Amino acid sequence: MAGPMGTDIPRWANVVVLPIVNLIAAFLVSGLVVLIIGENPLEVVQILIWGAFGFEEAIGYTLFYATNFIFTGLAVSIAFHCMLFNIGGEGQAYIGGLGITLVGLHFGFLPPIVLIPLCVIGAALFGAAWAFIPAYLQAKRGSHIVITTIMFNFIASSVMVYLLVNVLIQPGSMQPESREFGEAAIPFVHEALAWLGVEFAESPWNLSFLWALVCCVLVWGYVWHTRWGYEMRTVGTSPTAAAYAGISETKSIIVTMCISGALAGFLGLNEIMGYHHRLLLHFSGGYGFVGIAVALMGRSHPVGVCLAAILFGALYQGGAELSFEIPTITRELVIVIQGLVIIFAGALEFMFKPQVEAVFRWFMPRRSAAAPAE
Amino acid sequence: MAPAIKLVGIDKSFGAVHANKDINLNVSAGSVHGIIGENGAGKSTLMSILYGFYKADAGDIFVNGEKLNIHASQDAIDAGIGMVHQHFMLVDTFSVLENIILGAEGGALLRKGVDKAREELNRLEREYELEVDIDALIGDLPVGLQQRVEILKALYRGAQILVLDEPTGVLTPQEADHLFRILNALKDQGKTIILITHKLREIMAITDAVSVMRQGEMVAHRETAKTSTEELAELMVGRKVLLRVEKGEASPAHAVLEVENLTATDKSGVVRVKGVSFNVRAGEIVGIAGVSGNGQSDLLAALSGITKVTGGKILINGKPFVGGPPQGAADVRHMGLAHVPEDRQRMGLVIPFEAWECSILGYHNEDECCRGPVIDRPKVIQESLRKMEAFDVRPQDPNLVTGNFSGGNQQKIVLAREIDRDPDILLVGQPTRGVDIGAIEFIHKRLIEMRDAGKAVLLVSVELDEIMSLSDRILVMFDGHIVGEIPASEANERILGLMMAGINPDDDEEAA
Amino acid sequence: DFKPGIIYDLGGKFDKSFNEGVYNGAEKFKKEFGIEYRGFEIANDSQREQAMRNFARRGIDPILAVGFSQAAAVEKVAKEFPKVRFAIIDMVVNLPNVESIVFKEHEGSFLVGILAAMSAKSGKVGFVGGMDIPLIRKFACGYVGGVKHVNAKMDVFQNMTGSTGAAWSDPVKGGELAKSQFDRGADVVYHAAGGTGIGVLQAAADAGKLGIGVDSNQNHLHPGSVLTSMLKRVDVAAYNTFKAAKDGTWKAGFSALGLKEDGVGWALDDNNAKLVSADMKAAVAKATQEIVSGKIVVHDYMADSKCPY
Amino acid sequence: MEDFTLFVLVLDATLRVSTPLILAALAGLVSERSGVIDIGLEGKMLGAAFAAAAVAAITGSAWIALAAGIGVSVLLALIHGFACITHAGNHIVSGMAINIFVSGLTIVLGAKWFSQGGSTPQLPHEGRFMPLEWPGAEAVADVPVIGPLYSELLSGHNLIVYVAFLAVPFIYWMLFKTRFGLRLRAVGENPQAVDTAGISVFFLRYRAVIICGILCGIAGTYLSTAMGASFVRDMTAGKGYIALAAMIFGKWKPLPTMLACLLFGFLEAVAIRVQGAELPIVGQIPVQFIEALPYVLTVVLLAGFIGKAIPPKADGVPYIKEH
Ligand SMILES: Nc1ncnc2c1ncn2[C@@H]1O[C@H](COP(=O)(O)OP(=O)(O)OP(=O)(O)O)[C@@H](O)[C@H]1O
Ligand SMILES: Nc1ncnc2c1ncn2[C@@H]1O[C@H](COP(=O)(O)OP(=O)(O)OP(=O)(O)O)[C@@H](O)[C@H]1O
Ligand SMILES: [Mg+2]
Ligand SMILES: [Mg+2]
Repeated sequence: MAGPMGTDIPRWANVVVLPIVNLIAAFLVSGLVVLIIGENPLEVVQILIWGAFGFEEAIGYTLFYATNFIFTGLAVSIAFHCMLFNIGGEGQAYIGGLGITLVGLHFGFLPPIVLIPLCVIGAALFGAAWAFIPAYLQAKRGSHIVITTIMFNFIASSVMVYLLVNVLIQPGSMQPESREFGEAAIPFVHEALAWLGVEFAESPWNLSFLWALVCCVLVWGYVWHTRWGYEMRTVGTSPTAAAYAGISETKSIIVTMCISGALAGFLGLNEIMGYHHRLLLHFSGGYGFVGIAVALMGRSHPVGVCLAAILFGALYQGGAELSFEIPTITRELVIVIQGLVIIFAGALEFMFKPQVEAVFRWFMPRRSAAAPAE
Repeated sequence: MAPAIKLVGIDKSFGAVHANKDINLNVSAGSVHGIIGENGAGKSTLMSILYGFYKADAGDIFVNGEKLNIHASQDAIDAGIGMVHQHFMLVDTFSVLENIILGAEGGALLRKGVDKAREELNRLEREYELEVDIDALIGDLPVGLQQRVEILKALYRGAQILVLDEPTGVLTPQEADHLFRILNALKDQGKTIILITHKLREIMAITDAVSVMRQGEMVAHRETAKTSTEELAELMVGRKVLLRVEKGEASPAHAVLEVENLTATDKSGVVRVKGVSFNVRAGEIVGIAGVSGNGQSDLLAALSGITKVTGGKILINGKPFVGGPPQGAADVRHMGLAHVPEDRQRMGLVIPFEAWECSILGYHNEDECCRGPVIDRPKVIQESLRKMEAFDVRPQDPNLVTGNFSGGNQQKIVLAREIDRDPDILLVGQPTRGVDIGAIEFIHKRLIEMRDAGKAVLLVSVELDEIMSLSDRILVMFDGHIVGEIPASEANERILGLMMAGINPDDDEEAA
Repeated sequence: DFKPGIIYDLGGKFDKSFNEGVYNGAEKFKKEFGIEYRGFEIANDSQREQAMRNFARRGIDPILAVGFSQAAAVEKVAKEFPKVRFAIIDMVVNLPNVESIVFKEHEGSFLVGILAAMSAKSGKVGFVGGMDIPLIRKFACGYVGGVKHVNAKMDVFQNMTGSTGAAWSDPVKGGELAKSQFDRGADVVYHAAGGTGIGVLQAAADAGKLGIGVDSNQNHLHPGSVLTSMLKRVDVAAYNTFKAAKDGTWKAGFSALGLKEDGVGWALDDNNAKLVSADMKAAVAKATQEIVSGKIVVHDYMADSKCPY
Repeated sequence: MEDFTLFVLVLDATLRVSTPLILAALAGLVSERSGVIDIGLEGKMLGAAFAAAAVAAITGSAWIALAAGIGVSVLLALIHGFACITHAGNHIVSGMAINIFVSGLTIVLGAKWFSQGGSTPQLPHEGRFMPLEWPGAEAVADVPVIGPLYSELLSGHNLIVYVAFLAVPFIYWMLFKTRFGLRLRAVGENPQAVDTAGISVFFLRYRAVIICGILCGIAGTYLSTAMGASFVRDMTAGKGYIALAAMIFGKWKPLPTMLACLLFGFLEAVAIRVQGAELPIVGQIPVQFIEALPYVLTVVLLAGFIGKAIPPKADGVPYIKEH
């Protein structure tokens, strides 16, 4: 967007300060909404923070949600690097969960050390498959990926309901859910800590979190340190340069989207293999969409994605405690905040740039005499 | 009489780039006034300020003696200023008529305005030899006609002062002459004309007065009659200019690149190269001249494997090459061909990448860059630094974002990458477009060196001077065909110009 | 001190359907005894357990979980807090500190099916379900049974609103579905579709036809246009659970509330008195009796995932 | 005869179902023709549906409700404009954000104001747009062919349905026969050309976005006060996205866009009737399949049967002007 301006502002101003300013703006407007519904924003903030980090279980929940957001946030951001807008994280996550379920139902008897890698593969394959079709259509037929991935979210939802209601449902059960997979599951963090002799409150936080962190490192390496990542970024920034360099745009688009879909598919590891241990209707619960906000907040960098994911995890968990403490505040307040964060951190990304730069110039020795007169 | 245009103390910066520095300019009414300057001197910026497209940081504008507050283009239009932009401001999907009335529709409903416009346009077309089919879609018209539409647009709005920004860049010398006739006719009607160019020949041919810009400053004003090309060139670049490149005799050997009856299409499937045959031998530079848009770009794209060849044969070192995406551009590199593309910003480089990343573009899969799938960053950076030293890229910083290098240095980064791997054949498109005179000399020297080292070089350029001074043989392209070949020693501007317009010079001579 | 709590299901406590029924029962309890209770609406599946544990830890007892989706959470948390009393509606959890309450919706649906059949002059009636899940097919099947009980030749149009959660809250689509059934000649349409059903009843009122409400008494929504409502007395269940817990008569175990237990029924009040003739009343009364006595066994779709009618 | 009547009834339903799609798709069309991508149609409709229902519940006037619906939708459109036009933000991100924001805010406010979990109360008759009977509709109802056509298909819709269908020729006329339309189309293709012709790009795009807001506002009002009789959470249920698809189908032209909307509306109307029925050969079609059909169809069509859908050239490209 804004060209590589030869300004004298340090890079971290735009990479770190600007998102924080945007976030503050989003929270201020959210505070306004809280005022409108007649509550005290300061009290709300207090409860939010306490509810998200105030006690061990809260931290567990916060990080449990954060795990979801890391997966979907990474999925969206890796696609961004190829200039693809993957709005289909939701559907890919949902179908990825189907992959895990099939593994869980058929191989539930295997020891975790074998089963869990199988689940990872299942999730990745199914998630990638669901991303493959829109990617193929974009690359080969020029169908706008934003539209096709939106459509695929709806289709995924229908497919999964059909399967749950007619195929996967436990015979005799009234619930459209699969049966439980059995004993094998991804261990909870409190269990793992217990093995080490550390006591930690029980929560759904499980070791998928570690896999999420590993994925961050893998994505970071892939994007900036492999030639595949190099090709992907070239296609994303300059398709003409990619053609000149002999890089296949089609291949890059498809591979990137498949990776993106696989990452989104991992959502099921946390939700299904890590916590519910069976396939639930709508277990993807909007996490795919939040991934967009996370990627934007995190500037599509794994470190940023992690931080943004924790922020959103805290919002989700803190929000639950909030509606617990103040019943007049509905749980949807969190969605409002989420929307505002996307507006300020995404669409109005550079709104405060002049102000931030002005502040920096104020504090910095002047290097260029010809500062623009605006 | 007050000057038609008077600019006082115009100043303008874009971020760190100081594009116009305290500019003063007087243009007398009823004259043709030239403004010359190298690429990036600030000519377009100045005119855009006059036209209300940019807002000056400081300075005043007087039109016919009256101070004018120009906030938007509408103010300039109201003051009788019309502008033909360097990059045309036309809507491709609209008809000529729609483009012309845009902004001057004559009423909230189109119907009435359209009928009146037809009449008026017919009159203008006849009066100034500006024939064009007003119901044709702009996208279907060749650039020369699009330019006429731009002129019509300005006249339709009643422009008394007409600014033309590098109007001849897209024209053959003959078309340019036609344009100059039109301009003279306009001048005879009492209109004032400002002509921006960096071609000295044109200044001498048509202007009454000329102003020279260099690096954002107005360095001189002259009456055309009282100056010379040499003086203007020196004013333009700030020192004496070497107009010819020193080079020895070529000693061509075997053919490295053989092209037989090649046809190729552009992205939208239009045939742009129509059965072209030629070869390039080791130890010679072959130049391809032509007005831009006659298939040169598509020829380069096909030869370098970027687009698919639809017919004919390409042999590199005697081996057949079947190009086409996605692999073509990579394959052809393995066969010993390197390519300096015409458009360095969109093709040769990835502007937001750091310089070291751009230094392996196209070669990123080679073993020396990678360990397995992982790019060997320290090694690549070091190599990049070495190439920057060898090609005198400034600043010598492989970690700098490519976009922050100046145009000339960007070009050197591309050249360094392509030449460094010692290819058998080098395709070069517009090697010195937008590059300063010092860098031009450097680049030309490297190309001659390559030739003398026994490499084959195919040069495509729209600058006839460059073609004539570098090439050993010259091919001329027109409408997708190669319409002629002459040894450089026999070429001159007139002959090439005629061939570029698709006219056989011999016929022309007979006619004369 | 005595502090009961409710955890509502994803639909939220104002779903105009059975979450709201529970809410009404609890409000009644609150008014009657002046005892405050805590309610919580979950936002996602992961919050069930969390909320339950939260309640249990804060000394809330008994904890009433609304909806079959809560079963897994109840099972887990009830084990962790064996001293706390739990109750779950619409699902069975076999633990010593859990009371499970399910309803025989098919029996209630059977009755309104009879009423529908008797007031449909055209010989055609309709059913609009929410999400296509077995529970809703159970409603549909009972209803068809009732209709065919009156006249085996009658047509019953059946539509499900959709397959996502939105199917519970899409009154516009509900209205369209109902209109399509009216277009095909249906005179009465029964809905088991939560918020979507509001649109069904609205469409019936707009078209001058009859609708049948569900779960709570919805007769008042469009007086004169709602033939009756199939009552699923979750309000009573909630009230009873709280009261029993307060009085110390609470017992763990399983109860299936049908006609016999007054767990399901049909609504008759001023709003629909004119619509229900004496004949109809008699026929329903007879059927009620026969079901209670076991002479008629209404088929339960969920027993075998089949509907024999 | 029976079949014919049934068919007319399906068409009748098609008109009802298509109405919000047509309005929203035209809204998107005007916006995108000016170069502003709008995937926030959904959010604007939802916001308008809520505002209209809330105001109708309080004032009991359908007309004030319509004004409120339009007002809120235009406000959201202006936020989108502020992000995309003034601040050169990413159009898709902005649209997404508005959708999410509105889906939360309507419930938060609704829950606060009406204490019904985000829904509004049922609206009284005066608070709604009721069907308009055309003169003589009753009388001719039994005449074969003409009767059903006149009394079912043409007569008996509410005002907004007629407005939607009249909006199609109106938007066509506006785009192709007026000065404003010429400029609007130009700005979506080449904003620089418009700027140098002395016309403000920003002002033009803002006007386009406002028109988009007005149309979405009408569409939203239709959902909650004409087709339905209250607001319920997320009641647009993806209609904004379907409208977007219809606009792409229609290749950004009013008439084909309307036909695409009618096609989707027809599909839905037919689906409602086919659902659960035993069909020859295929047997009973699962409801999920029917539900997914418009989406599948959109993908299939996007994949190649509609040729290349070429958007306005500057669609989604922010116009950045140095000053
Ligand atoms: N919009 C802009 N933003 C930033 N820099 C700009 C902009 N327009 C021009 N510049 C810079 O201002 C300087 C003068 O540019 P200008 O286009 O006026 O040159 P010119 O003399 O017309 O060159 P040419 O002969 O290539 O057209 C250049 O360094 C250019 O990079
Ligand atoms: N868009 C830009 N962003 C940041 N810096 C820029 C930009 N354009 C130019 N610069 C900086 O401004 C300086 C002048 O750039 P410009 O392109 O005008 O150089 P130049 O004088 O035309 O040189 P050359 O003849 O090599 O093109 C360069 O050093 C470059 O680093
Ligand atoms: Mg210029
Ligand atoms: Mg330059």
